[in-house]
Amino acid sequence: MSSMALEVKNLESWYGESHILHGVNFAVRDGEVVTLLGRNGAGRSTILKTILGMTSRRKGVINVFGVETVDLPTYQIARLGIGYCPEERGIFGSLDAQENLLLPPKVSSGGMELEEIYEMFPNLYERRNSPGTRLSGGEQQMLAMARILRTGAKLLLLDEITEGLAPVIVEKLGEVVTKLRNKGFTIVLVEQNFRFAAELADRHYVVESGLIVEVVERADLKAKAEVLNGYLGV
Amino acid sequence: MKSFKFWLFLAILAVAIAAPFFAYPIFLMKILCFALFAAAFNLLLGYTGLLSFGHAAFFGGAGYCAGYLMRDMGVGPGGAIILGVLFAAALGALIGGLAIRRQGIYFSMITLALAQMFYFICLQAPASGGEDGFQGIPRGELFGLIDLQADLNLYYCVLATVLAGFLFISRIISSPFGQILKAIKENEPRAISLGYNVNRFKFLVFILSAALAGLAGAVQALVLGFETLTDVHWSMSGLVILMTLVGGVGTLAGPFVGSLVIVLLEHRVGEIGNFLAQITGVNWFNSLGESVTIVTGLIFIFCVMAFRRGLVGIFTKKQ
Amino acid sequence: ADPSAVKIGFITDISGLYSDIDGQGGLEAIKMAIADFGGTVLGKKIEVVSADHQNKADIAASKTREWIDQDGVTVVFGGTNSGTALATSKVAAEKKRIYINNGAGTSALTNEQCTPYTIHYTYDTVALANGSAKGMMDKGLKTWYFLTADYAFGYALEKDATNVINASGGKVLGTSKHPLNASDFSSYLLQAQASKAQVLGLANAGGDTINSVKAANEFGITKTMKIAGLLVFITDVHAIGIQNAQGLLATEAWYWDQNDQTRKFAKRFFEKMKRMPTMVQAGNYSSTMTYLNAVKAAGTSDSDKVMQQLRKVKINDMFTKNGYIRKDGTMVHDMYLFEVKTPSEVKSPWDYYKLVATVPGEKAFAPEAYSQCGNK
Amino acid sequence: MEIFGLSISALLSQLLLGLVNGSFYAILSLGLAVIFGLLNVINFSHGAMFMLGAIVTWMAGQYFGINYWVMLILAPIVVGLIGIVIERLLLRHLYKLDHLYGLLLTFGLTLFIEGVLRSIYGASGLSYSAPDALRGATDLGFMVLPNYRAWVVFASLTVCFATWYVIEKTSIGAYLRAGTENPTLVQAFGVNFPLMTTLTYGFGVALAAFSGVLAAPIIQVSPLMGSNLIIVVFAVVVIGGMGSIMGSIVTGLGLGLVEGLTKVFYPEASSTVVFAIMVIVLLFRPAGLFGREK
Amino acid sequence: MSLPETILETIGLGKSFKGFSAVTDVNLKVARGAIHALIGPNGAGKTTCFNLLTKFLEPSSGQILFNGVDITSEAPALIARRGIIRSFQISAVFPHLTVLENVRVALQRELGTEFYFWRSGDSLNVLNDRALELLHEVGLEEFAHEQTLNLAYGRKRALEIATTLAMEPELMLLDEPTQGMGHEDVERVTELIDRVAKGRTILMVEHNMKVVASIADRITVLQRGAVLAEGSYQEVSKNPLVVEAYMGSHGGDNL
Ligand SMILES: Nc1ncnc2c1ncn2[C@@H]1O[C@H](COP(=O)(O)OP(=O)(O)OP(=O)(O)O)[C@@H](O)[C@H]1O
Ligand SMILES: Nc1ncnc2c1ncn2[C@@H]1O[C@H](COP(=O)(O)OP(=O)(O)OP(=O)(O)O)[C@@H](O)[C@H]1O
Ligand SMILES: [Mg+2]
Ligand SMILES: [Mg+2]
Repeated sequence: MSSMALEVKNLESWYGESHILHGVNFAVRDGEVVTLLGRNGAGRSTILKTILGMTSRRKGVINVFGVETVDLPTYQIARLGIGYCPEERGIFGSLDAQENLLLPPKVSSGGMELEEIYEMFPNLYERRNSPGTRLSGGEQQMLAMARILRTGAKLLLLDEITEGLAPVIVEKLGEVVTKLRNKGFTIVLVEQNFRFAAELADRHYVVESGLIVEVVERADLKAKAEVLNGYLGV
Repeated sequence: MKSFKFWLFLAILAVAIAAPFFAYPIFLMKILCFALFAAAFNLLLGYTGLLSFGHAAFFGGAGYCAGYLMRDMGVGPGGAIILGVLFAAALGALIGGLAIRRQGIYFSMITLALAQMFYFICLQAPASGGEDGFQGIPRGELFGLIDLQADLNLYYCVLATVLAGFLFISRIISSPFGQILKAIKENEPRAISLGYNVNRFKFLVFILSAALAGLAGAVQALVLGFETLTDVHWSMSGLVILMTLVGGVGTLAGPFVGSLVIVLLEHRVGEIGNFLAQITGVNWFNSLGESVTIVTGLIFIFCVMAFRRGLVGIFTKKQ
Repeated sequence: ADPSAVKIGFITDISGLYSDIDGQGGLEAIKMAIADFGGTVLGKKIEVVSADHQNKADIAASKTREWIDQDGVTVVFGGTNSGTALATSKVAAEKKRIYINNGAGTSALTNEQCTPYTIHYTYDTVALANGSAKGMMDKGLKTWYFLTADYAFGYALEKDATNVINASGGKVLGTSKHPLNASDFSSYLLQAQASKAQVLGLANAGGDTINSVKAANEFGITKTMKIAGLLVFITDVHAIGIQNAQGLLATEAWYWDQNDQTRKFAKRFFEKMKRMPTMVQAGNYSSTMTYLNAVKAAGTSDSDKVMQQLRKVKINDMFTKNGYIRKDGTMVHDMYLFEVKTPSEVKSPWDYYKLVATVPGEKAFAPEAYSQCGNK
Repeated sequence: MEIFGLSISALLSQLLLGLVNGSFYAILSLGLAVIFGLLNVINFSHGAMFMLGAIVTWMAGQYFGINYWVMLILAPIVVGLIGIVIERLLLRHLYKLDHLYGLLLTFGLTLFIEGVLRSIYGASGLSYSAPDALRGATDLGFMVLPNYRAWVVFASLTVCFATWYVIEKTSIGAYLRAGTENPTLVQAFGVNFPLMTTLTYGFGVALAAFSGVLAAPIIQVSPLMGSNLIIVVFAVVVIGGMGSIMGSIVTGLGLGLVEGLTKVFYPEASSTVVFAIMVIVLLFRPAGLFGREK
Repeated sequence: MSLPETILETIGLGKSFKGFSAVTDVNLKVARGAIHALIGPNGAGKTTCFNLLTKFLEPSSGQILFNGVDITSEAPALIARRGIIRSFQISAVFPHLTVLENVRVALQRELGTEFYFWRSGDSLNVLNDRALELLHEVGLEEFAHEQTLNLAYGRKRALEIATTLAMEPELMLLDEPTQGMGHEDVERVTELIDRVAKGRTILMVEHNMKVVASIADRITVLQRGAVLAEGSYQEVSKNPLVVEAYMGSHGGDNL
């Protein structure tokens, strides 16, 4: 089965007056893992936010599991089966860690169980009764990732999930993503950590100034190393 | 651009100097006092990010204090105003000293609470005259030189005072001190980590703002010849917020425009209503005079919904 | 100004707390008086301007100033709220224009802050307190407990009433001071009840009076004590509702159902305003008439001459019999102590009062001898 | 036996009265706390909504002959609907801005609503009496307690605790609390937050209206009846901790008691005691008695 | 008088939150002039340590000595004025000031005119050159007059470092200075830190092992609030405990 999970055509987006995306095109098939790479400020996070309708204005075509979503409100888009892990983490201080974890409503069946998640992130189990924002930076990052695994969302938009995490945890996250991928999740990953991304993704998109300027298939990685280096300085 | 502002300022000044020959001096003086009051308030809200809901205490408090000194202690208007300002500053130190330790809405609520306590003190104190108001404040002579009985003399003295207040505020805003205030408004923990004791800054600016509000109040008491509970009631604190909001928060000209609009409205709503009825033919406008609160409420709603940058904001372009 | 023209300024609370007592109704009363007078005086049309002072003294004062200077207003009628009244009175005196107040309580208008041009027409706190206290004492109710609003107005009422009570052998057993605009009176009422006094004197006004009466009923205090409202308007009784208000004693200067004259006026007023006039609105009518008559008699609207004339006449109209204006500006007239009827006694809407006692003007108002007013 | 010159029975009765008032504060401040805690709006028009509750009740009785008991349910619904309209048309657009704007908008609304009703019904008030079933009083031995007051305590406490349960113990409550901090993110999880905020505002306002109905028989029903109360209720919410549900309930009751005692021992201070307590509490517990520090 | 060899020392430093102890008995010695890295798994207590050192949190136990002086009981602003300046883990800038003004706020303190509300704002222009110099160092020169709000995340971090540098700190505490930056930026900032470290001392928390390996003179590894190991990168990275708890199989070198 290889229908489209996400299809983005000529996507434009604005924050207030500033025009950030200028016509982004890309598509992700069911079960694929793709990354969005680019410099700071290139607009990668904005792509994810725009898909969910979280910028002030947008234009173009966004198909999520075959449903056209440009005119839908955020919550309805999310209910199509999207799990979003924002770059600023978005942990709720008025809820404790466990409440944070249980917060996102289930959007379909097949989400992970609480025990499974705690097993994956033992730190969270230990701190489950602390107010969310009292967790350490890295713990908050784990929590943000963990809470969308429960919901049964099949399309995950992950923004810089390795940021600020200890190398051991990054390694573990790599395993998690691999596992999710094997389970059939579709994942769009925004990453700075190229090494991390390279091992996981089927395809890489390079974003610059609100446009996709390069597509690199997994197989072509070696061949295009030079090009990538030019864009990213790897 | 700068020279444009300068010419604009001169033009306004010229209008202000000529105004008493065309309009009521007392009415104009009231606008000036409220403008200074709103500017003092804006120093806190617009430039430091502190919403005080108790500024009426300084305005009215200084008015009562100066009035008492002039009527019952025989102090001249100059001295009484200075002492009134000092009183407001001291009250500001007291209220500010307690309030600045808390942030955001808690700050607003503490100022409201303390000002409310001050209101009840004014209400109950025999010296204030309660509901009768503190009446019969004599105008006297300014430093034994200028006879303030004449409205025109008084007007120019008030204009000079208010102008000085305005210039002082604009200096504070652009001063090194003002720069730190902006930084505190933007990100307080960062300002602390850069070694600034933010509470001291807030304390100082609170006192400055209270003192300037006091100056406005004391001058107003002199102008009107009485001081009443209206000036210390919380609705006065609400009114000064409205003036600032209508004019434009965080702008220099905003408070002036705002006070002009609000004072005009308070005094002229009936006439405005009749005028509207005449030009539109809608009879309902004639009854506007009975409904100042309705109109004020609508303006509030309108400003908040459509006009958040205030009247001044509409005419100045976005950067 | 042209001394033959008459232009009336009317400034009162039109949109606030006291607007029912005076407000639009007050303006209507003045207009009725002008119409009844014939609409012209000394061959000129009589005009009225009005404004809402929103209970702010500065607005009252500056409006008045402007009217006198710009519009050539010859007389200013002022309404409720003492602060605005005193401020307006000062401005009027400074400009040598007559100021007639209906509705402010403060006796300072004709006492320490009197002016040669100020007339206090309907009532003042002294008359109210005296009226209540005298009336009750005469009925043999001698021990009192006061519920007093904690500011100058409340103190003044309580003090004046206490003087009368002490002078005629009564006793004040206690006082509870309550904050202005309180919503709950039950704890004061329990204290009052415990004092075992015969009369509960309410030295407060408006919402405070209404809330205290409502609570007094709930706690059954009306069964053991008589409640005397020192300042109660018929609109307050209306707001309390007859069920709760019955038995309440109220001092008023005027009531619509006193005689044919009052009923006639009230009926015409009711047709226009859909409610019965208060004593203040009646006062507005009467004082306007009195003023216009004085202008006519003096043949000029010059303030000094009109004042002279005003001090000469006896006032006999729907408002009072044999009233007169004293040198200090007090209009001396009878005050009445009413008791609110029981629901079964009420025959028609607004039929609230039965007369308990009449306190002659000389006894109700403060003796001129004690006044600190300079122009007595 | 006497304590501070007051007999035990007098003291007990004063405490009981304090509790009655406290339950009023509790339910009023609860509505404010719900709206602030969940929508981050300082609802200045709460007093006006309280007043609307009472006036709607009066109107229904006057024009349609609908009785008190029906209005106890109907008035909150009517006023809640008004609240929903206000939220949809106006408040909605202000959530992203500073608290200040919500406060100012509702302040303006208060002036407007009060002004309109005053121009229709006047300022002196409308008469409304308790339903027959609740007239009369019960002798408790140390005092005579009017039945209506007992009913007020019962009704408001029941509503208070039901509200507390929903917000603190159910998942709807969790969405609301999370939405306060970051509404866009909560929507990104698939929660229809706009609808929830609308309903929450409607509910908070309905609570105010409910207390208005409760108050109608015992205090002056007039367009301005809410404005005197609102400042004190604000103080209650702040002392309890802005947005803390339990805090506003407990503080409401507690302050009723303290205020009651002040009325006995030092009545001059009874109007200021709440504010004094507020200042002291905030100095020692910056987020209020039950608030969470941010 | 020569200054002591150890610029910062903690003795038995501890902090617990409602029974949970985030930091226990940490004895840290930071040598003058060194770049000292504090690493450890997430939640080990690194940020908490920083918070204790700058008094954003009150220590539950222990002492902090700066240049031999006990500063345990001093207020945050005073500590900053002693020369201990920190950056935040989560970006901290003044969003509505321009980039230049951001730096100037930090530079302003040395003028000593911060309370002069009567002095003209032009008196601050003397700081512009120095501010631009600092912005140049972090590559933000061209954004000098931009509103800080409009900068991308990585650039805000760079600005924060510039601001911190402006304080001429004797001891600089950097909490994950390269977090969220692209590769070029990481390299530039690493270089920058190395450069500015001359003549001052740096204590930094960093998860990027490449950065740590290239510039840190000494490393302390925290785990569960306590010191697990200490030494040079070579020593620490070979320590099996550290590998297990923190570095993982790639030796932390995941870039
Ligand atoms: N809320 C906002 N308002 C206005 N402009 C914004 C906002 N958020 C981001 N921008 C601007 O949009 C552009 C793209 O930002 P985006 O966050 O998508 O970048 P990014 O590729 O994710 O980079 P980073 O590595 O910094 O996260 C930047 O120039 C940024 O300044
Ligand atoms: N104010 C607080 N209240 C309760 N617990 C806290 C508080 N601050 C920190 N903690 C807990 O203390 C532990 C240490 O936190 P800290 O922020 O110091 O970790 P860290 O070493 O900086 O981790 P990271 O690398 O993930 O940022 C964490 O488990 C955190 O949950
Ligand atoms: Mg990003
Ligand atoms: Mg950390």
